[in-house]
Amino acid sequence: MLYRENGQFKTSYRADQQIFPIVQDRIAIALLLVVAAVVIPWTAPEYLFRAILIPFLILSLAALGLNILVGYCGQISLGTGAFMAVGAYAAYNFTVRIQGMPLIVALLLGGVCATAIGVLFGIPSLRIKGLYLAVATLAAQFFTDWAFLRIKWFTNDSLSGSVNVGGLQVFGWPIDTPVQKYLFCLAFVVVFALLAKNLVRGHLGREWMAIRDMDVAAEVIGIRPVYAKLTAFAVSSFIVGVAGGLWGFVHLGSWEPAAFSIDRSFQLLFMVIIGGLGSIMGSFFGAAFIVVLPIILDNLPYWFDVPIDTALASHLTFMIFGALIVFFLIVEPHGIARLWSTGKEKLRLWPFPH
Amino acid sequence: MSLVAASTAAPAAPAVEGAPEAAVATLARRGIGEVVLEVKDISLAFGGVKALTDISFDVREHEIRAIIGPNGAGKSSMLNCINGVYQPQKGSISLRGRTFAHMNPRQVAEMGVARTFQSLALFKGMSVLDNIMAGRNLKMKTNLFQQAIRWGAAEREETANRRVVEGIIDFLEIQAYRKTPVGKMPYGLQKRVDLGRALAMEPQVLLLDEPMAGMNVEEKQDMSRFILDVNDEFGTTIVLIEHDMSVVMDLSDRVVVLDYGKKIGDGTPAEVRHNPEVIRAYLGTAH
Amino acid sequence: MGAFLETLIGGLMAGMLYSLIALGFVLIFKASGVFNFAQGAMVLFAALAMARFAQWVPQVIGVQDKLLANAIAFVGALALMIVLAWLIERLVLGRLVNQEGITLLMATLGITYFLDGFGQTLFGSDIYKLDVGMPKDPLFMFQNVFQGGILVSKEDLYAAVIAAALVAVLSLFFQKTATGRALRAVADDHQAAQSIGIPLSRIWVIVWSVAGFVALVAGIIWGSKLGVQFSLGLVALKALPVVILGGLTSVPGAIIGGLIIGVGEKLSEVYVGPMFGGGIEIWFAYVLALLFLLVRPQGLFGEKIIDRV
Amino acid sequence: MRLNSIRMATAIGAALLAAVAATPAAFAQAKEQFFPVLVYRTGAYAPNGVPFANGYVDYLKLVNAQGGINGVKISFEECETGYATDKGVECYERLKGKNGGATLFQPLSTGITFALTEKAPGDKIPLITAGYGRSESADGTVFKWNFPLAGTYWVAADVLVQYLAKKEGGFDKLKGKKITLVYHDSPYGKEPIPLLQERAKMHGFEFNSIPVTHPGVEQKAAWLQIRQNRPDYVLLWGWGVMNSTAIKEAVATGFPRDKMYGVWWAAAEPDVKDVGDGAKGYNGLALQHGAEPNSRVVKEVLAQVHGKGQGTGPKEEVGQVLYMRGLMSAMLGVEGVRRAQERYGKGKWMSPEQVRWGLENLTLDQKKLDALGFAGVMRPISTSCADHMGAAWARVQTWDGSKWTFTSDWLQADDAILRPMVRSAAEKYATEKKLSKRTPEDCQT
Repeated sequence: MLYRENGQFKTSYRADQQIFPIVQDRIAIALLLVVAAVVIPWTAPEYLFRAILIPFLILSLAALGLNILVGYCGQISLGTGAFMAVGAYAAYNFTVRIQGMPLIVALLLGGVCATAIGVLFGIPSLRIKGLYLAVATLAAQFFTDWAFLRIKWFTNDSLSGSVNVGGLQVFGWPIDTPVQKYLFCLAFVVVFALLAKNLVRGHLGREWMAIRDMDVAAEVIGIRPVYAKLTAFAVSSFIVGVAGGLWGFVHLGSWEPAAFSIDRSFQLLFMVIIGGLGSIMGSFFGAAFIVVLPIILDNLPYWFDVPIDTALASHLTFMIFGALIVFFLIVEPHGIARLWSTGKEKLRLWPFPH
Repeated sequence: MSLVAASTAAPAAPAVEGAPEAAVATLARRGIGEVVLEVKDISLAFGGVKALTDISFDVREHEIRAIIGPNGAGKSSMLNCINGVYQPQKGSISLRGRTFAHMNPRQVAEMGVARTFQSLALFKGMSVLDNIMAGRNLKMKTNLFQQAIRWGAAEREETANRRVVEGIIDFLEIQAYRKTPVGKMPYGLQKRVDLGRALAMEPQVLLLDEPMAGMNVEEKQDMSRFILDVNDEFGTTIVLIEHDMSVVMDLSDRVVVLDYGKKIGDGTPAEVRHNPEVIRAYLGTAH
Repeated sequence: MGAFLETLIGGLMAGMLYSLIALGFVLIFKASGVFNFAQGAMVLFAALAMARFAQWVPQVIGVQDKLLANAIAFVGALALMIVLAWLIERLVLGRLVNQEGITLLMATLGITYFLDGFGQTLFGSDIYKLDVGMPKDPLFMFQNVFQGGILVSKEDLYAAVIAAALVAVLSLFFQKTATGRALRAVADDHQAAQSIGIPLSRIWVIVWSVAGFVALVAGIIWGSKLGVQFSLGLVALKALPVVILGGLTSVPGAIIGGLIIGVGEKLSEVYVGPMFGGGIEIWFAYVLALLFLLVRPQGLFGEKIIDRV
Repeated sequence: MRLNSIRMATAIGAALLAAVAATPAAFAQAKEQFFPVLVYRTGAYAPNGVPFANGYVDYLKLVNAQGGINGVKISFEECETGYATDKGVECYERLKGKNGGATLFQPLSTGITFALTEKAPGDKIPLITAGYGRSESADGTVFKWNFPLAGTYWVAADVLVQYLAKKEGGFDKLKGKKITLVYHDSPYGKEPIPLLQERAKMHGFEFNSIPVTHPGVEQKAAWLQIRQNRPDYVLLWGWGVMNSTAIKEAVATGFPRDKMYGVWWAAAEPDVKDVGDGAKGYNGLALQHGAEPNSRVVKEVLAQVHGKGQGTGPKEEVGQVLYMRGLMSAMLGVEGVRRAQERYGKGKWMSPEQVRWGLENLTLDQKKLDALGFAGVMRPISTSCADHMGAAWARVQTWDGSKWTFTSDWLQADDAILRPMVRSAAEKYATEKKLSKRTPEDCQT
């Protein structure tokens, strides 16, 4: 397709402030949405929904939330799993304890609880900087892991400490088949992505980035670190909490704290870094990469029909995964999103070199 | 040189304390008014190291006040105290007669004090536009939810402020760079963005920390022009830090000279130029 | 009372082992500003190498004397760790010079994954016995003072002694030797160090090798205690609060921090834990570290950070 | 740089497309009975996961070597879960449709079992969880697709208590005794607690439990507590490295090994072999079988699978406890298919639903067991709509420093205690999931 912006003159600041100022981009995104919402549900096989698309959507939502904290506000977090867990278990408790609690409300309330916890563990960030802050978030991680295993009330006194939900429905429509689940998640992701984008391009977003880039200068121009950091923690953990709720309710249906272990936190951090810090779109790239890569690696031998020993296969997966991450950081520390934009730049100027 | 020092020693002596007649005269001529910022015996130390000792001076409405001194004289520390970035152990600072026991940067900013930085402190990850827009944050009032929805109040606010910022961009002649990340710009222009960010706050008092450091002659001339324009057009009071004397002399109305954290001179450029201590501190080191 | 002392001692000895791992973190952070999450993976890798070599040496070379076999295995494993250090510098760090801390952290996470996979591919994923002649039986002291006496696990005691010795040796190495001094120079200021002609890359190789050596020793101690298998890699998570508490840049910090965490978590688990149904030690360690940070954001012995503008 | 960055971008695009192509191709071929095999040959639990997987696969190979299930050959594919729930779910999704559809799943992880329990009914695929999984899933009227064959954790706990009572000389003797449970802090480890509490109430022994966090290498504090409140017995509910660590800590704190009793997942060679003499006298439960190097089925495997150089693991491991567990689990699955064929047609391919019926009407009497070469390895198992467990028997075995030997005769869990617990738990689940119990008619189908 011809990718040119010449002839597209902005006549108002408003027009200039759009998310996708270039017409072609707007068309592309519209097409993408149509494909996602209409074409895929009709065409894709069940496996794709259950094993790839639904996890991808939910995890990219979580990654998006994390990206606001790490990518936009520069506060490193290794405890994302914890906030997902809070979201999931809170939503669970709202559903089992309040009769006829609507699914969406429960999920959002879960997010609210996650926000509270997020802000609580965000308070140290006012005093602690950089890697030291990681320990605060790790404290959150291990504490919630423990709390949901130990405190029976959270799991509604289930004997095994694992909880399960069923009969999901929204306004009478059941959320049951893979397609329904997929569309449900898709709706959430699209809405949240839009809201998040609005935030980061508004003045709150600028305050976050200012704190990230040069906190002293930010203070001098009147930005309050307390407000900026805590709002970042709040928004981030709200989104992450909702994602956690979706992960438990829609993807797993029955879960235990292990579903939100520290491995999950690292996985999400990988997504954000590889996808691109400080980029909404990056969160999606990262999620796609991290979700899909291991599956591809697992399957490769079967596609080429060279069955290798399972143990070896998964060891290789580990190795390739690690190697790729390092490779990525070396080639493009700013992640896939940056590759994407450089690609677009080139396309804009094509065929002229500069 | 040492001769000059000897000959000017006597008359220059009184120039050290307060603002002498000559100075007052000049001020009157440029229609300079009340004291807006007053610094009283500020002392600041990091651990054992004394950065500032008993510094006092005042800044009057609409004047251009320079603080000069060799490197490490404590100029930037002085500004950081005024901004409330550092908390001095001793002394007081009052803005428009209001004295703060504890200055915090936010309050100072709300009082209409803006500032640029010596070592560029721009937001590297953001575009020129966003950097300057960030300067407007005190003027933007919509809450988190309104911004999340954007449509309506937030959108309007954004556009309104954008208009102001575009004005500043035109004033600084950096239209072409609007959307470029500041990191990618030439040094001289980054300095302008820094100034722009400060101007976006519509300040009454503007603190400039070595605005011309590391610039070539043309850039210096541009920058001086901007400073004078700001001072005339917006009537902004300017406190200017420089270690390069020549610049200061033709820009500023009054000059404070610091050396090793102590005030060694205060007065019109002319007076200061002939102050023996200043000469020793400066040219002495120059030899 | 006896019980309390028992827990205290147990905690101290556990703490000593934590400091050993933490030491690896600190060394690397000081010299290359890398928060090396792969330290745990290195411990596992080294331990696996040691355990397997110790098995293979008798089979292949036919050395039957256990001590000698272990010695050879040790040298082999150490060599491997040095090669590893060199490769890491070559392939990863060398190419990530002056990136932000978080990027480097991610890189080491990548290394962690790689090592976990690579180690298990080379050496298998079963649980391996590593017998370096550590005593297993308990030791009861002050039988006459407290009924039942105070239990001290001989193994832990030996381990603690070894750890302490190692720490002492290393601090000497850094104070006395030329390399050590060069190393501290690098730690203080990379540019300056380079300008006076200290080759960064070589220093980094050395530091990572030393860290590898520390990992090996730690691996042997933990390995002979728990058996060598995958979960050894997770000890990194135990060392994290230690480094943070002690301050990322301070060797004594790592040691004191280790002891504090060790004692803290054991006492908490034994005396506070039962009230909450137990299992609190892991997060207690982190919360403990967190509380310290709120008082001293740079950790116990870390350098203070001043914002300059 | 820029150019190759574009190359990378496109590469990623390609990867995504590839993923879309990754969907399992259900190529139509001679109908084979497809057995997906969820294994973990890596990670913290690999030492225990590997022998099980080898036994499982070896048995499937053996069946094929003997001509399949009445002529129907078995095809199988391993999928590595690493004992992680999300990986397990992904494996399930990938394999359930493959090669004409999965016959049944055996998750070999309580966590994965919980997740799959939600999905199996929708996909109509039975789950066999022999000796693990949800204890309440023994109630087939609620858990139509779960088969915790040959025993659940409640059975295990109950049998252990009975054994201790016998040892002490009667339940009344348990009064005032201290029994401590050291458990893996996960659904798996928690399963036995309610039953033990129940028993504690009945017989007035003092029960307390100490959790050990995953993966279980950090137990010093736990054992210091044990040393301080000196229990008469310690029950060990561990998995993987946690078991050997527990025994080592017991050695280090001087707790007598012969007062330790592990569940059947804490009573295998990997748990004791690297502890050395320290483990001597340690007891563990046997889920029906123990280590059975002399059983006929093992000899057949050695002859017909390893003999032909098709053995999955090392020869030495054949006949070990966890290997036997894998063998038996596979056999139960295969027999489910065989039983189904009796109703829906011998020598035909059985759909998962038909296999479910087979598992629900399993009748492995002594005769059949002997024929299969499992004589002496296990007791008869017969399931029904109400009872998906089929047998509640276990024995205690002891490690003599070189091998496991049985030190008790067969004990049966007390149905009077189990049944009400199972029913109430199952009902709670049903209400939570808004399920209705199965009708008697449904049981006939």
